[in-house]
Amino acid sequence: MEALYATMTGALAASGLYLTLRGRTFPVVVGLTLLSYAVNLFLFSTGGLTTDGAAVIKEHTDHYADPLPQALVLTAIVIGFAMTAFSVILAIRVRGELGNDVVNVTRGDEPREDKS
Amino acid sequence: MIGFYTVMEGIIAFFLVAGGVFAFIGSLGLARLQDFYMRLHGPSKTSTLGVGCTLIGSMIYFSLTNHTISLQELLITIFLFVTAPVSAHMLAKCALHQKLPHYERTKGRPEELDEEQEDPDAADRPSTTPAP
Amino acid sequence: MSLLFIVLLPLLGSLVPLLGSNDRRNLCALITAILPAVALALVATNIGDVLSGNVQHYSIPWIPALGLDFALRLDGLSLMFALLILGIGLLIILYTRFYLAAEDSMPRFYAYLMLFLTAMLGIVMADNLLLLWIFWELTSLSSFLLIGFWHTQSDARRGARVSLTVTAMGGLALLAGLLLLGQMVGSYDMQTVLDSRDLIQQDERYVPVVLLILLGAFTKSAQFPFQFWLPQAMAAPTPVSAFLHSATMVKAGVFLLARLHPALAGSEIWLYLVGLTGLVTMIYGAYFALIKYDIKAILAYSTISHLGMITMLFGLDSRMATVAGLFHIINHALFKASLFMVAGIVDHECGTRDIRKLKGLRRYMPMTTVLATLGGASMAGVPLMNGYLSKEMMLTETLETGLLGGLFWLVPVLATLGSLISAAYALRFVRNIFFEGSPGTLEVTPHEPPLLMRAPVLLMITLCVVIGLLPAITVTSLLHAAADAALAEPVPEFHLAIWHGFNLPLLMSAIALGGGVVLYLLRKPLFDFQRQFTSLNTLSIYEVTVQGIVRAAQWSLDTLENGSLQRYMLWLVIAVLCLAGGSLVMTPSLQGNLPQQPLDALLIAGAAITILAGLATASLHRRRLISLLMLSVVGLMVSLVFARFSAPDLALTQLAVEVVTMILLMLALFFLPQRTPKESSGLRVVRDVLLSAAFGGIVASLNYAILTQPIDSISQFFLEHSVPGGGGHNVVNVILVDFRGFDTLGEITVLGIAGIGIFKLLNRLRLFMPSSDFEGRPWSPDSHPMILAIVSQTLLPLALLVSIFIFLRGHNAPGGGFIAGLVTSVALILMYIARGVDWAQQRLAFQFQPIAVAGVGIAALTGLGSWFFGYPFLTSAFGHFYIPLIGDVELATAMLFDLGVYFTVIGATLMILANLGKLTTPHRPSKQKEQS
Amino acid sequence: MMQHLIILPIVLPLFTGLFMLLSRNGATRSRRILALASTSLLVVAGALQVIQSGDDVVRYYALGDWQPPFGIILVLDRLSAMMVLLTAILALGSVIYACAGDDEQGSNFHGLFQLQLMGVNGAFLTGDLFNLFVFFEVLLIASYALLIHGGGKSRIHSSFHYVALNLAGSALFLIAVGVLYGVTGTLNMTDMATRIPELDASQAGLAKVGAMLLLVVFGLKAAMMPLYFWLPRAYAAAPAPVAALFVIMSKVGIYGILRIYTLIFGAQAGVLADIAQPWAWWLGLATLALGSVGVIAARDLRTQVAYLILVSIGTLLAGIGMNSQQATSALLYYMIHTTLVTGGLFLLADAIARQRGKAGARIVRSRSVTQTAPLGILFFVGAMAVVGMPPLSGAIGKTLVMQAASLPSDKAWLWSILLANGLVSVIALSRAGSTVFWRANHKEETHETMGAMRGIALVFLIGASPLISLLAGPVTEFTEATATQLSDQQRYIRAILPADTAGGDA
Amino acid sequence: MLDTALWISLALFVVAILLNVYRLTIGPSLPDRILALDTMYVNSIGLIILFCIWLNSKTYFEAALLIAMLGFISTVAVCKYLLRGDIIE
Amino acid sequence: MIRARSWLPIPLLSVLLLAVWLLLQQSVAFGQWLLGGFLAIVIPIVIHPFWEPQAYLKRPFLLVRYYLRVLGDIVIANLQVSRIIIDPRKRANPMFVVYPLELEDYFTITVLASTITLTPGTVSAHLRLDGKSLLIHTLDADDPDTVIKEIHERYERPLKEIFEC
Ligand code: NA
Ligand code: NA
Repeated sequence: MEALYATMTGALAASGLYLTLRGRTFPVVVGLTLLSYAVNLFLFSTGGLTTDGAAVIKEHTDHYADPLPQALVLTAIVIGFAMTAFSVILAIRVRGELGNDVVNVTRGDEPREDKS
Repeated sequence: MIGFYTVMEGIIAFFLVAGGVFAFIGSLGLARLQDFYMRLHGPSKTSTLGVGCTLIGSMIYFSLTNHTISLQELLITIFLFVTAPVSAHMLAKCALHQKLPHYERTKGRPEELDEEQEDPDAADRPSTTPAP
Repeated sequence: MSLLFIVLLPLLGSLVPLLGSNDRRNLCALITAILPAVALALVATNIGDVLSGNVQHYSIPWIPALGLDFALRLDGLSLMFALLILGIGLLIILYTRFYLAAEDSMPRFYAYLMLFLTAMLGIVMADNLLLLWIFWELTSLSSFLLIGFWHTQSDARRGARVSLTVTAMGGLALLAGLLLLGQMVGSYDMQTVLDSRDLIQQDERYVPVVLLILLGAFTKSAQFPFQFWLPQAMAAPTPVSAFLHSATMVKAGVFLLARLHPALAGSEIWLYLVGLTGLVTMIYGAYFALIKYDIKAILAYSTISHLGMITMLFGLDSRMATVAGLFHIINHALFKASLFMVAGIVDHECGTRDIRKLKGLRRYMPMTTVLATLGGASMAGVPLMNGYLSKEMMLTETLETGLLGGLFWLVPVLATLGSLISAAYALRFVRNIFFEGSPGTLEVTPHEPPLLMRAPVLLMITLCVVIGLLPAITVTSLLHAAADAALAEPVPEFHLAIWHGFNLPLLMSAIALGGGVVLYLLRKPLFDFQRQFTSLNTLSIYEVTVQGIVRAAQWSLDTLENGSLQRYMLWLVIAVLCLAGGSLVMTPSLQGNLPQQPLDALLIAGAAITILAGLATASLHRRRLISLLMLSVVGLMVSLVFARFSAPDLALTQLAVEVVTMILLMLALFFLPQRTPKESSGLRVVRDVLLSAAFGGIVASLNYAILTQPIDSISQFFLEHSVPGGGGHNVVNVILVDFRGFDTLGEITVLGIAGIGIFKLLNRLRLFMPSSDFEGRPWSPDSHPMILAIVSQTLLPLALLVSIFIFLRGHNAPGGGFIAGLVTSVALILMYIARGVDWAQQRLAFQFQPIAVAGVGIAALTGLGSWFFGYPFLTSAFGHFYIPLIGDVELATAMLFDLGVYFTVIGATLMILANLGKLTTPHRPSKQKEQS
Repeated sequence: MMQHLIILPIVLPLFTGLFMLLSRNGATRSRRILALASTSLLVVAGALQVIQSGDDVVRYYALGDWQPPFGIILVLDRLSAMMVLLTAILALGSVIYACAGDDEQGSNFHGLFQLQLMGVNGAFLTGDLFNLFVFFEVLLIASYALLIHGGGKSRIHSSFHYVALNLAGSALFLIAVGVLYGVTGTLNMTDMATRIPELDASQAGLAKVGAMLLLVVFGLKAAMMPLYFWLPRAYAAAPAPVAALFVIMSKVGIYGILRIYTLIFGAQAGVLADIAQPWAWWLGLATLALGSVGVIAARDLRTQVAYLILVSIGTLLAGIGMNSQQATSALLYYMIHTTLVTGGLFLLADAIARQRGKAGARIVRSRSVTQTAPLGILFFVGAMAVVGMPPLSGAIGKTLVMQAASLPSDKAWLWSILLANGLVSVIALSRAGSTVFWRANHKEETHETMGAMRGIALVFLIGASPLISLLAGPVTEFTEATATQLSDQQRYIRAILPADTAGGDA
Repeated sequence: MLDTALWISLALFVVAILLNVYRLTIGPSLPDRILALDTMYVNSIGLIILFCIWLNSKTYFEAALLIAMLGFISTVAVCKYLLRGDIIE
Repeated sequence: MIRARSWLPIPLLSVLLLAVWLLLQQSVAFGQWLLGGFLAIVIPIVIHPFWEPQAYLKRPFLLVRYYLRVLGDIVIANLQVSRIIIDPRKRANPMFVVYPLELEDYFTITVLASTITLTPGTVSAHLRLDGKSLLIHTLDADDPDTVIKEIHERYERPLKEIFEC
């Protein structure tokens, strides 16, 4: 099972990375989202994979999943969401400013004062 | 002598299996029916019912095992039965909007599916509207 | 203490001129002169002491870590230079008063000059190698400002930059050399270094040290092949040339040779490098001085030549040569500064520096003519002038040297040749300007400059004559003291006198003078010869080189940083593959001690769907909507995975976030192109697939390895203390709001900032709104389907109820503020979707930003509350309270914290989604009205 | 109150920021006063921390009263105190400058700025690896928002690069945290330091992967070669006060490397001891070399300053690579210098650009600046400082770093590259300065002056260079003690994890 | 008996989901794919419920509740996108 | 004097909320009644602005009957649809039917449309913009009039009774 889980994480990470290497903002954002899914799965699993051991304290059992990675992943999900949101809207803004959604800056685009 | 619990177990098992069967059939319909409008029928009714059955099974099961009436499933069912038609409705609207082709044996030609005169200029023409 | 003031007063002096105004020029000059004058007086008070053989020290610690003390010394060498610097400096101040035009800013000029003066004094008085370097670089900088004083002229700008570049290069080499030297000795203290000659010369680093230090000295003193900056620096105002480029700054290089002479000199490499460089420079400079037309250029090349001579003298392996070198420093400073001032006067009066136009000026400026003639005579080495004395000594020493072994005769011959050319150009300088012909071509009628402008020249020429006539009583003791400092061994006995009897040097002098006259008379063929060469000089090579470097740099950066995010990402991936992958390769085994858990069909199916959906998201990325649907499947599967492996909170969160993300991406898709055109080449795709696969492989391997490693985690603590310490049964929630509440505080801060940042992004956004979908179909006229609206409205109260339920139970069961917040937001967003922005906005009583911020604020204030009970930030408290009729109720501060989370989520999410949605609304023509 | 001093640099800007963000449309004036007051207080807090840390006691603050290694702790040692103070000083300069008008170019400037400070300070103070991640994200998201302040094409585009790369970086960070947690079972950095030496071979191998991933992450933040690409454009495009503050952000990466590879993977870490330093060395040298190329190639003052930052990063990394107390001390001094000076130069480039009309900060002939003298002097001083011309701090810093190179081969590499960089920088900045100030057309009668606030800010930051040269003695004394403290992991372990720890209850 | 029923039902749900994935992948139209996704959400609810029965724990009930409540919102959003482009207008 | 409308704006919703709350909590403890009651009052007040006026429930008992009928129909519907899906020999006869609405209130129309979707062989596809007709897709029917009539009899008329007249 562990091998399967790891394969899944790896496949998602690879897919995400492939997208982030694309030349348009939207696939990049989607890729980063996918990558963050992979990372969350990874981080989640660092405490081991436990079935039927939700870390809600009950009597008569001490079979619990490691709650710490879960808490970390929760934080990571929230942060990831915030970051995705920002990058998505930034992509829209890029389109608004440039008229397209190409990620690469073309030559001669030296930074200069833009005061609008 | 078949005990109460055995009967109940049978009932639960019935609902679970029925749920599974309905869910399967709904998805099967989705997979193999001829056009979109037909495919819409499976999930919107059958799958919903499938899950509904499962929920009933669960309701009985947890009511028995926890010795209190488990009614949360009811809530899930309500949500499901309220929302499923809306999804179906919206999807159907989409299909009509996209004028998806229908199975040739379909009777009736709603005006929604009439081929209108396409505006050739309307094709992917971004209109830029600067914000104030 | 007086040493400190000697250096410090001119530094203060650099501020003083700024007090004066450009209109009151006399006053400005006067107040500028006060402080250096005082400094000179201070030096003077020390003369007796120093001449009697004492070395004065002054030191305050500055940077012990660096071995750098602010340490000054005044020995003979310093004294000699300090007198020159301050003395000539004061004369320059006077001269400048009359030289600068009314539109030139006198305060600025004086400020730069004083800064330079300080730096120069610092060099000669530094008692610490690093301190010396500091002042050394300061001279480069201040000379940059002085040369560039007339910055509207391109010559001046270029000259300033060239000289800065060359001298800074030398300065950096010098730093390296001095650092090495200090490390060899173990101290940067000057005396220690000077006393460590054997230690230094036996060290294997001796050669690099000598090379580096000489590089510094040679660039500063314009030795071949670094001489080219000096003529270029003539674009400076003439007082600068007189001061920096004859008397002082260029002498810093030879000063350094003298200063470090006791420690470094005496080796073969020193002899050859210094001696030969000096010799070559001497001839080279003299030749070009002869053929130049610009009178300042003539003087500049002459300076190069004379500096070459001094350098050679410091290179030669006899003690007397050093004495001669020191003596010539004084002499050269005096006559060359005078001649520069004369050149300035001529330029000032005639408006040109072209020797071909300047003729017969003696009729208009007889007094200046006299001074110039005497100065020229000194430069030529005519007897009775001071220049003669040191040249004679030089010629004597060339006869003694072991330089060049069997070709030893070459040295005196070349030295004589140099003197010969020197005499020729001196003659040309004086005769062509003042005596030959009449100045018919000039546009102005020249006349004598003001008396006070001539006074400095007069004073210095007088000194030239006096020294020339009475060397023994004027300079011997000073020279002795200076030589004492510059020599490791005792100073040899020497007698400065005009007449040493008939000897070889006398003959050589005579040949030089006589030959000089002959050469001058026969100069025409030489000029014709020179004209064959195009004006390819070192300077243009320098310019071309610098421009080439700039262009090459720009090209290489434009190529490397081509603005391609894809490439930058690629580098990131490569870094990961190399660093992490490399380490992973080294890891002995991925398989840990833990056994694998069994597989079942459910898991296989789940994993297969997830993997397929992930790959589909990537491979179908050009059809964006489909890609998004696939992403959605991944999201759903991930939350099922969380549920499968005992993480209900995660499953809930992931589900809720998934929906919000979906809405967000759908919104974005509207504003972005609907499809991605095919752009990547096949090769690029293959490359990216391979890289991604490698990365995925690394992640998978790591994950597998981690999963099979046993872990000795701190988590047991949380499981044990969750109920007794945190008051909650849901350990994950207790970790979030209590054990690691600080993380959560940061996390909601991130969320709040994201909302605010997005609001900023949406501000003044220019929108691209497609008027039809990607297949060219116009949008449906039905903007708000009624059935959806009705159902959403029913769902809203239920969703609120559920969110409150989820919120309240969070501490003890899966749930909590974050999920509850998301549920509330999604329900509200559904209202926006179903009914439109206008409708929803009218009914929503609150603004989003304050809600989000207040949420973070509530959480933070909850944390702050514990301060008042003497506990650290975020210390939680909880208690069980019995309320009649209701029963036992648990209240925890953590719930208040969670409430903050709840509000933040609602505020931020709505800020993001609703604001984005709001954008278009005013701009969309509603087709609904047309149709209904 | 003194017990809460450690957390003050986080809490103070947090509350100030929140207060200012509560309403979108507050009075500019009161916001400015509040921002200035809060940032000044931060300077005071930083100074107090530096003083407190001077007794060489490593202090910690257990959040929620949960004792290490279980709860999150903040750690105050000399290094974190120094970084907090440095941040506060830089921030004060930036805020003063921003108050002259940049803050009104968009919404919510001051609030976001304060939250950015909170993130940076948190990153410097935290003693928990995951919490470090969280604070990284806080400072990043705030920096994203600040980067786009005022809008504009190039700003937006470079922002996207910056955001995308950093998101990828965050993903790597999480993987690294996961690996390290999975192997050591803890998140507290000091606790991790005690557990690393006890790992078996394959666990150590995994931990090394985590360490290397962290190096990539910090390298990305610090703009280490070849991960620096985002920096020049992003910094050059950022609004001036933001760019100035961003200078500290690249130092967060440097701090991270310094902290992680001295504490967790320090000398006590057995086979994992000092694993990052060789990489830091070579990549630092490469960064330094490439930064030099950029400095000379730059066509715009702001880009030039951005590359000068790259140069400083290269130098700092090389300093880390030398891995000695002397080198650490040297690089800390150099870091103080370069942070303040390059921050000041960003502001200066902006002040210059404002007076040159259309030419802006581009290094081309244009109309003359209105205030030649003050700007010229500031540029001269700033340029001197940054290229390493004595007697200013750059020269001292560089010399300290050069002196720290002990091996002959190290010396050869570092010295030649550093000195070549010095020369190139001199050429480049003299070109730039002479073009901007000297090769100018006549002044036009515009009354555009930089005003008192901007002037104060410029003098404050650029003037820091002469000040820290003058005070180089005490400053290097502090950095030397810091380096000593950093190299003593046992001190941290004793201070934070006294034998047999048990969590305290609330 | 219950176990067998549980497994049969689970298997049926899994097959159902696989069928959804099949439709999601082949399309052909966008509404088809959206419908498939929506059905997948619904089937997931069943899956979760069965899982709860298997574990004899209601820990994951809220997840099912959330899918029922929120899953359709995704569908609605995508449909709205197809119909109007702008989902919030 | 407090007007009933101001603190209990949507009484039926309040009842529903209280019931759902108790369902969620799986408890009928007094505290839950209290809390649920509180929420059942507060939430309607909060969301009142979002609540477009809906048809007033005239005859609640008919509603119960209606629900039971629909429940039964759902089961039958599913069996029918399942047969069509499973049995390859059974060929479907799909049809589009335009159903003329008598109902006017949107809430009631929504209920009707949902019912149609959940029940035998029909999916309500489109509520036309004028709100006067509903486009329905049936899976297996021969005659539009039969369909219209059945729907009218079975669902629309009861709904009209329950809510409108
Ligand atoms: Na929770
Ligand atoms: Na909109």
